[in-house]
Amino acid sequence: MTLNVLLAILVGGLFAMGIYLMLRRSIVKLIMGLALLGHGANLLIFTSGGLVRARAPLIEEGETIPSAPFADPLPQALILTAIVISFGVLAFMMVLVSRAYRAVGTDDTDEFTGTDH
Amino acid sequence: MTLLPVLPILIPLCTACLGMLFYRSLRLQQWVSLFGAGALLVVSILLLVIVHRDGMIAVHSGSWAAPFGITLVADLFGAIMVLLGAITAAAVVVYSIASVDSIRKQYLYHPLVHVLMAGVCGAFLTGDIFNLYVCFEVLLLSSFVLLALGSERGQLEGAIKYVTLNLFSSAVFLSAVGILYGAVGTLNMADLSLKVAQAAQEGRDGPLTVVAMMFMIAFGIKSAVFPLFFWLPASYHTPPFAVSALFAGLLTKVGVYAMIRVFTLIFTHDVGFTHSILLWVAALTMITGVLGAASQGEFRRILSFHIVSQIGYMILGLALFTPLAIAGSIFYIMHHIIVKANLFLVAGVAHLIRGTSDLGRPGIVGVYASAPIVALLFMIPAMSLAGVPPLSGFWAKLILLRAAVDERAFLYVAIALLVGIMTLFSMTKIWAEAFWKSPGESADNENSHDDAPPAKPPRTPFTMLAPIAAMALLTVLIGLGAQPVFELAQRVTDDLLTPSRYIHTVLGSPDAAPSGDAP
Amino acid sequence: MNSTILQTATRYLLPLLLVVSLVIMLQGHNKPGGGFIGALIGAAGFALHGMAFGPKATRTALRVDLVWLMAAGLAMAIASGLFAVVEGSAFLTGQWGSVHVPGFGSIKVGTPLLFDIGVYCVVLGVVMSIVLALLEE
Amino acid sequence: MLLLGIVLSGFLLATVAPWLHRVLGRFAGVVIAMLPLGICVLLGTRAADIAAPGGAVVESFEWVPGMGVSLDFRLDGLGLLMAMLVSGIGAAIFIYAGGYLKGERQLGRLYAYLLMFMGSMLGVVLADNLLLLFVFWELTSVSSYLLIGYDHAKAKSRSSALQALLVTGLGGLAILAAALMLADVAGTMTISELAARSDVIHDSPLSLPIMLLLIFGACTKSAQFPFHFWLPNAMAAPTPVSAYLHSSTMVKAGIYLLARFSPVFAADVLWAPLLTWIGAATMFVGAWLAIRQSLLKPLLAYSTISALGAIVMSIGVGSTYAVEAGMVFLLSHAFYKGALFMAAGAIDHETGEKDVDKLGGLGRAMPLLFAATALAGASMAGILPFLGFTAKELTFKALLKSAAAGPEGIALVAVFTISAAFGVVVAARIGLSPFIGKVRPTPVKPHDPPLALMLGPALLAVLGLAAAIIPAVLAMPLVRPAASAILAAEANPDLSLWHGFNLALGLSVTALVVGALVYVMRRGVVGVTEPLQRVLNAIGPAKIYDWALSGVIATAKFQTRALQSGYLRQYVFVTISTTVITMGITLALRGGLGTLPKMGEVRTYEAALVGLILVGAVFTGFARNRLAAIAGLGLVGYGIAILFVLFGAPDLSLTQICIETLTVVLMVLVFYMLPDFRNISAGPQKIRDMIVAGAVGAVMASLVLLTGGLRSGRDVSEFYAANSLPEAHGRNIVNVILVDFRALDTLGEITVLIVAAAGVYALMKVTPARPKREQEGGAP
Repeated sequence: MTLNVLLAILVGGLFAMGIYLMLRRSIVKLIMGLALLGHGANLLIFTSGGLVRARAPLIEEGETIPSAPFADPLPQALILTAIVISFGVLAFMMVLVSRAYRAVGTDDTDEFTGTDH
Repeated sequence: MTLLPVLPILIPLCTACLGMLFYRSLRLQQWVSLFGAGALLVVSILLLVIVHRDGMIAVHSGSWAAPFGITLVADLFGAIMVLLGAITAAAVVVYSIASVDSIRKQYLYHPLVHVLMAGVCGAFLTGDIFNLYVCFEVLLLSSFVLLALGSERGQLEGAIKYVTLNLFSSAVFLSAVGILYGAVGTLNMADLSLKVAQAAQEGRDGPLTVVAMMFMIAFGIKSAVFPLFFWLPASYHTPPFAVSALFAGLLTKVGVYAMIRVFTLIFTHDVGFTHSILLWVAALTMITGVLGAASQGEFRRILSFHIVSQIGYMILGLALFTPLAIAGSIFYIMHHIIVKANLFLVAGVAHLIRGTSDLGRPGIVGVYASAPIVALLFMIPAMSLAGVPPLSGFWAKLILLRAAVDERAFLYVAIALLVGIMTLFSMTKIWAEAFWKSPGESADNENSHDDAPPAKPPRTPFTMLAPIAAMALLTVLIGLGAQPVFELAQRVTDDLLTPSRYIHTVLGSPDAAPSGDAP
Repeated sequence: MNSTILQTATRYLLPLLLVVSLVIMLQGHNKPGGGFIGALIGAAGFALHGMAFGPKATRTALRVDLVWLMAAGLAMAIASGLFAVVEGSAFLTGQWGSVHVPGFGSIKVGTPLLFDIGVYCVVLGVVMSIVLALLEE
Repeated sequence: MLLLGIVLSGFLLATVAPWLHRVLGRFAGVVIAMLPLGICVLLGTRAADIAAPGGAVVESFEWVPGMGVSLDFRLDGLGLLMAMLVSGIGAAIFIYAGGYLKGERQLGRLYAYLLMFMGSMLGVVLADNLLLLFVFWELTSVSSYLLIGYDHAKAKSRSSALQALLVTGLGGLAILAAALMLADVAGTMTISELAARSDVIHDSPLSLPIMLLLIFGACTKSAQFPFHFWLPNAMAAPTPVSAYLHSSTMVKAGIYLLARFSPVFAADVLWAPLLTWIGAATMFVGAWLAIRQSLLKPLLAYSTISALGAIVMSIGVGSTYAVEAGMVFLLSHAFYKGALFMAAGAIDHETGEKDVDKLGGLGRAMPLLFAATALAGASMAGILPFLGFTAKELTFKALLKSAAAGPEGIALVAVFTISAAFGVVVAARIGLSPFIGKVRPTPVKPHDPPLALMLGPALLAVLGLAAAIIPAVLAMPLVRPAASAILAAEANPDLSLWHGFNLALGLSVTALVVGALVYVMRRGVVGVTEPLQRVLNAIGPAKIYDWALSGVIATAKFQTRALQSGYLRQYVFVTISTTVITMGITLALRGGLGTLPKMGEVRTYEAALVGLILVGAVFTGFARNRLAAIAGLGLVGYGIAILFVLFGAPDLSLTQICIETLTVVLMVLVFYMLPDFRNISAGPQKIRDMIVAGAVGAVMASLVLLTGGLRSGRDVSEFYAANSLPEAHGRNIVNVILVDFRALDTLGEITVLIVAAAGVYALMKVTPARPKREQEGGAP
C-alpha cells in the first residue's frame, strides 16, 4: 500500500463518518459531523497538495532558502486558514444549536419544522 | 489606482471596526454605519466609472506579482456587482434605522452588515480562488449571525438549516480548491484558466471535470438551485425585513456570480458536459421555485421561493453559453438584485402597517386603500419581477428568450414564459390579498367601493419609504433606459468570453508562464 | 469550579503562559508559531483564570473591553496594510525597517509584524469572549 | 414626434391624474377628456395624408436598439381607424366616468388607469415594431387588470381581474414567443416590413407555430371561443371601464393583430379556415349565450363576444368584400356597443336595477336616454338606415360571394343569419324593453341622467346613424384606408344604404323577422339553449380554467410539501445525494484512471496513526453518549495534529492542537446544556444513510487518488521558498505566507473569527422578547 492510498482511505473515512453524522436527527451529532467533514477537507488539501515525508518549510539560520526536500508551505497556510475559519464556524454553530434546543425543547431536528410549514 | 479596487473591501471593514469601537453608543454606530454605506456607494460608483472608462484593474495585494500573492481584479463584471451590492447595502442601512430594534443594534447589527458587505465585495473583486473561499466564509458567517440575531425560535430553526447546508457547501468548495491546487499548482484564477486549459490539452482534464462539478455543487448550494435550495425558503422569512432584503438581494447572487466567473474563466474545457447539466438545473430551478411560491401564503415565503425560480433564469443564460445569453444573465442579475431586495423591504412596510406578514385574513389587508403610495411601490418591483414591460425584468427575460430562440431551445423558451406567467400569478396574489382585499370585507359586500375610510395605519417612517422609492425608481430607470444597461451587460459578456483579457491584466504579458521572478 | 488548587495553579500559570504566548507570537515569523498560536496559548491562560476565579474576575483581569480588543486588532491589521498605501504601493505591501535594541542588536521590524500583532489581539479577544460568554451562562 | 407624443401623453397625464382629481373634483373627467379629444382631432387632420393606398405617417426613435426594440410608430389606415376609436370613445368615457363615479374616493386612480390604458392601446395600434407592440399589449392587460379590480373589496372583482389577466397574459406570452421567432425568421422586427417577407416566413419550419401562437394570443385578447369566458366576468369592472375596454377598444386589439398580420399569413392554407371558423363559432356561441342573459351587462358582454366573432370571421374569409365588411362592422359595433354600455350604466345608475326583466316603462321618466338607447339598439339590430345595417348588409354580401364556392360558405351564411337574429333580440332587450310597457317599481325613482352620463351614449348613437346616412364624411375616410391596409390593395367599400332588393337584403330582413319571433318566444328559445349552457357549465372553458388553476396550485402544494418538507435530514440527504451522484457520474464518465504517483510504501507507525484516527472517527459516529463522541472527535483532531508533524507541518500541528483543545472544552461546556444521545433514527434509515455516506467517502477517496498524480509543478511554492527570507524577511515560510504573501486571506480569517465571537456572544445574551411590533419573523 502506498502512502496516498492510505491517506485516501483516511480522507474517505472522515468524509463518510462526517456525512453519516450529518444525516442523524440529533443536532449534536450534526455538529460533530460538520467537525469531521472539516477535518476531512483539511486532510484532503494536505494530501492532494503533494504529500511528502519532508522537512518543514523553515529556513535555517544562515541559509536563504529551505533545504530540500521541504513540504509545500502553501497548502499548510491554506489549511491553517481553513482550520481557524472552521473553528469559528463550529463555535457559533454549537451555541446556535444549544439556543435552538432551548427554544424548541428537543434536540431532534425532525421537530425543527416550524419555519417550513 | 492601486487603492481603489481594495476600497470596497476596506471601507466596510473599517466601518465595522469603527462600529465596534463605538458599540456602546447606538447613535454613533448608526452614523458610522450610514457614513460607511455612503462611502461604499460613492467608491463603487467611482470604481465602475473608472473601470468602464479605462478597462479592468488588477491590484496585487502586498505587491507580490500574480500568481504568487492575492490579486484583486476589478473588471466590469466585478465593478457592477460591487455597485449593486453597495446600492443594496445603502438601502438596507437606511431602512434599518427605524425598522431594526435596538437590541439587535446593541449586539453589533450594523458592524455585521458591513462585514457581510466586505465579504460580498471581496467575493466580487478577488482574483484568487482560495481568497474567494475566505470571502465566502466572511459573508456566510456574518449572514449566519444576522440570521440568528434576536434568537427567536423561527430564526434559530431556520438558521440551523441555513448553516448546515451552507457549511456543507463550504466543505465541498474547500475540497475542490484543495484538489484544484493539487492538480495544477496554482490558486490565481487567471493562472488557473491557463493551467486548466493546458491540462485539458494534455488530456489530463478528466479529474478536473469532477472538480468543476464540485464547484458547480458548492456554488449551486449558495445560489439555491434545484435541488440544493432547501435552506433558502426555510430561513429567509425569519430575520428582520432589512436582513431578509440584504440576503435576498445579494447572497444568492454571489453564488451565481461565482458560478458565472468560474464557468467562463476556468472551466470551459468541457462545455458540452458541464453546461448541459446547467441547462437542466436551470429549467428545474425555475419550475420548482415558482411552484413553491404558488403554494405559499406568506409575503416573504412567496418572495423567497421566487428567488429560487429567478436564479433559474440566471443559470439558464450561463448554460446556453452564447454571448447574448450570458448578457441576459448579467442583465438579469442587475435587475434582480434591486427588485428582489426592494420587494422584501416593501414586505417590511406592509408588516409595519398591519403587524403581520401573512396574506389574507387575518393578515395583511387593505394596504391599497390606506397607503396607496406603498401599493405603488410594491407594484413597480412586483411587475418588474413578473417581467411586465417596460420594467427592468422584462428586458432581462427578453434577452434570455431571444438567446434561447436563437439557439432553437424552444423547450426552455416555453418554460421561461410559463414561469413568467406563474410569477405574475404570485405577484397578483400578494397584490389581491394584501393590497386589494379590504379589512371590513364581508362575503360579497355590495356597497364597498366607497369603503369607509380605513383605520389610520401607523405612519411609515421616511427612512423606510425612501430606500424603497429610490430602488423602485431605479427599476423604472433600468426599464426605460435599458439600452445602456444592456450595453454594459454586453461588454461584461465580451470580457467574460474573452478570458485572455482578464488573464493578461492579471498576469501581465498575454502568455506569460509564471516564472520565479522576484516581484 | 471553586478549586483552590486550580486557583493557585492559575496564579503561577497565567503569567507563564502569557510570556510564552508573546514569545511564540514574536518569533513566529522565523520559527513555528505566530500571532494565531500565540494568542491561543494566551487565551488558554485566561480561560484557566476564568474557570478558577469566575468570568467576572477574568474580565477585570483582562483590563480591556473585548470588543475593543477585537476591533483594535482588526484595525491594526488593516493599518499595517495601509502604511504601504501611503507610500504609493499596493495594500498590504510589507514595509521594513530596523530598530536597534540596546543589548540585543538590530532587529528587523516590519508591517507584517504589526499585522501579526493585530491577529494576536483579534484571536485573543475572540477566544476570550466566546469562553467568557459560555462561562457566564 | 406626433405619434410618440400621442402615445406618451396618456401615460404622462396618468401620473398626475389622481392629483388632478383631488384639485379639480367633479370637473376632472371633463378636463382629462380634452386629451383624448385633442388626440382624436389631431389624428383626424392626418386622415388625408394616409388616404392614398400605402400612405402612412411614420416615426422612428431609438430605444433599445441592442434588443431590436425601437420606438417605431406607423399610422396607416388600420391604425387610424383604431386610434380614432380609442381616443374618440375615450373622450366620451372620461366625461361619462366623472359623472358615473361622482364622489368616489378612488376615482383619481381610475382616471390614471384609464389614461394608462389609453396610452397603451394607442401604442398597440400605432406601433410598427413587434416588441414595442408587445410592450403596449402587456400594458393593456395590466391596466385592464387594475380596472376590473376597481371594486377591489369584492372577491368577485379580484378573481375576475385575475382571470382576465391570466388568460390575456398567457396570450401575450404566446405573442412574445411568436414575435421573437418571427423576428428570427424574417430578420426584422418592423411589422410593416413583414408582409414583404411573407414568403421567407412561409418557407420557414417555424411558420406554423408562429401563426398558431399569434392566433392564440389574438383570440385570448379578443375573447374568441374558447377563451371568451373572461369577458363576461370582466363586467365586474365599473361600467365606464366595460364600455371602453371590454366592448369598444381593448377586446379589438386581437382583431387588430389578426388584421395586421393577415397580409403576412393570408397565403397559409390554415389561416383562413382557422380564423373563419373560430370567428363563426365565437359569433354563434356568443349570440346563443347572450339571449339567455337578463342582466344588463352580461347581455351586452355576450353580444360583444358574438360581434367580435363576426369580425374575426370576416378577416378569416379575407375577400375584399369581407374585409371591408369587417371594418364597417368594427366601426358600427364600437359606436352602438359603446353607447349601449354607457346607456345601460346610466339605467343602472338612475334606477338601481340591473335586471332587464324587472325594468319597464322607463321611457316616460327618461325620454332622452330612451332616444339614445333606441338609436343605438336600432343600429345593433341592423335596421335601415343605421351603420349596423350597412355592416350586416356588407357581411351578407361577402358571405354569399364565398357561399358560391361551396357548402362551407352556405353554413357561414346560416350561422351569421341566426347570430344576427339573436343580436336583434339583445338589441330589443336593451334598447326597447326597459323603456316601454308597464312602469315597474325600481329601487331609485328614475329620471333622465345628468349631462355627463347622457353625452356619451347620445353622441355615439347619433354617430351610428349619421355615419350611415353620410358615409362619405364619417365612415369612408376611416373604413377605406383600414381595409386597404389589411388587403394591401385598394379597397372601395360600397357604403350606400340601398342596393335594391337582393338576397342580402332578404337575409337581413329574415334575421330581423326571426329576431322578432325569438324575442317574442324568448322563454321557449332559452329552454332550447339550456343544453349548450349545461355542457359549458360542466366542461366549458371556464371550468377548464378553474381546473387548471386549482390543478397548478395543488401540484405546487404537493411538490413543495414533498421537497420543502421541513426535515433537515431530508435536505441534507438530498443535497449530499445530489453531490455524490453528480461527482460519481462525472468520475465514471470523465475520470479516467490517472497514473498513481509513486509515494513510497507506508511505514508501520503511519498506518497505525491513520488507523487510530479512523477508529476515533468511527467511535464518534457510533458513540452512545456525547462524552464518548467528544473523546472520539478529540482523538481524530490530535491524531491529525501528529500526522501534520510527520509530514513537515509544525505550524499546522501546533494550531491543530490548540484548536482541538479549545473545541473539546467548548463542546463540553455547550453540550453540557444539551440532552444525551438517543437512538431516534429507524434501522433502514441508518442503512440508507450509511450507503450514502460510504459513497461520499469512496468518491472523495478516489478523487484523492486520481488527482494526486496530476501535479504539474511547484512554481508557487518555489517562489515562496526563494523570496521568503530576502524579500519578506521571515524564515517560517508558512507564517510569511499568512502575514505577507497571502495576508488578505488572514485578514478575512480574523474577520470571520470576530463575527463568530459576536455571534456567540449575541446568541448567549439575547433572549427573545415577547412578541412586540418591532419583533418580526418567527415560527407561526
